[in-house]
Amino acid sequence: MQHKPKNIFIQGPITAQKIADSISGHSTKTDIGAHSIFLGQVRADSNEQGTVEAIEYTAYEEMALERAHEIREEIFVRFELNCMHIYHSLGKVKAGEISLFVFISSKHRKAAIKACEEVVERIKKTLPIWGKEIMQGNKSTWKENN
Amino acid sequence: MQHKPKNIFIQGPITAQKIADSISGHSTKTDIGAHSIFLGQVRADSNEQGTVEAIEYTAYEEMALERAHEIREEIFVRFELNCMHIYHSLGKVKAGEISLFVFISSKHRKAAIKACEEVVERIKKTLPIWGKEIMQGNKSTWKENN
Amino acid sequence: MEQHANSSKVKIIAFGIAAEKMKTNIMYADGIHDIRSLRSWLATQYPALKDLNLSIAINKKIVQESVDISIPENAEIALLPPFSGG
Amino acid sequence: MEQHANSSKVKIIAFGIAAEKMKTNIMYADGIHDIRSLRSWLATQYPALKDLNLSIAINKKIVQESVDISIPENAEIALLPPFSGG
Repeated sequence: MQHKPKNIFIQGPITAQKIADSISGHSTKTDIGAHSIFLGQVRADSNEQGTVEAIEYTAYEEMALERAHEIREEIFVRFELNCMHIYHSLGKVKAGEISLFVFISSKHRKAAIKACEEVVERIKKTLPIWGKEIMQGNKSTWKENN
Repeated sequence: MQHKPKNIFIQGPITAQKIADSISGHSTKTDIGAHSIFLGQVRADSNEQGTVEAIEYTAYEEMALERAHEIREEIFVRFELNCMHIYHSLGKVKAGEISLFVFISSKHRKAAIKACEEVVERIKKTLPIWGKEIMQGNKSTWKENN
Repeated sequence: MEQHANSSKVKIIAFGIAAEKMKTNIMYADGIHDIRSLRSWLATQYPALKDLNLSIAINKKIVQESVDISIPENAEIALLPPFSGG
Repeated sequence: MEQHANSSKVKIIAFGIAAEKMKTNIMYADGIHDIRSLRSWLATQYPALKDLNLSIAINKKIVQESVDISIPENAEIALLPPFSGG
């Protein structure tokens, strides 16, 4: 059966409240023993163009959702997990704000931690998302993951 | 210089609000690019005594704080980190509630993720903290980490 | 047959720095029936792309360029600069 | 000298299942001057501890029991069952 991929995109920054709500939402799942969370925060890096004030994210949304769905399936096969949530910002996210939120829950810590690490790597390397770093005075550079 | 170890203990469960506040508190640190968070949640495990309703935590507090301080120093030497926060509950934490919160921030994801994994392992293996699983009808068993 | 292959119509969408350099993010093209003809069409129409390290997705799947695969009619071709999500 | 060593006074604190079995979490003892004498005192006074896998900390440092180290006067000795924090 083909599942409709879950949406992962959020317009603008991911708030601490959103993260708190996600955590609270798991308190009824009493077979979970470990949550591993990764948050990507926009850095005020400096380069020859100036200092980054924000990153403007765009994505090939349909492909990113399909790919995120594949990552989900691959990771659920490899690790014993209870749940996995992925959220990524679109549009403008200012320095100090959060643009990526990965939330993995498992009975045991090792599965949660390893799966989270793996999911973050795959998101960075395989999701068609682009960040344009916006500097003062309308200057910009295109970010590249390594 | 001998630093006074930071307190890590919180009476009762660690709330989602506390976690959200810790995250928000880092938005002014714009050299951070990655947060890795680990949360330990009390599981409603079942054994011959019944189903776990809560864990009651006790600790050899002075030693735990000294040891947590040593872990901090060791990890800061090994990884390039911006900050590290460790919180552990004392007293009763119900199934579904959170008893451990490790929060590591770095410029780059790999340092944050690896350091968080290592800190969680060391907390579990070397902090003198004990959890007594409380079942229905006042039954209890002593938990052991593996 | 030759005629038919050459008139194959595809949709090309571009992202990130590719869209910026092309000054558009969507276009339609005829006569593109495989990766080789796509690359040569892009080189002619959009010389500004030449220094970019672009991956290509056909109908949302990234293609390995070592094999020259054919592009089906009405395909959605995406030009993908290096990813930088997260 | 022997007299002095034997009268060495130490504080012993116990945690978790050790405290539960001893029905106390703090006690004072004389004549404990090394790990061997501590173990033998515990075995006599608290036979209920015998099946427990206890580590021992002296002044908040866990000691390796393969070497029989001496225990300073007024030391704080802690009886530590396997940890289960987190």
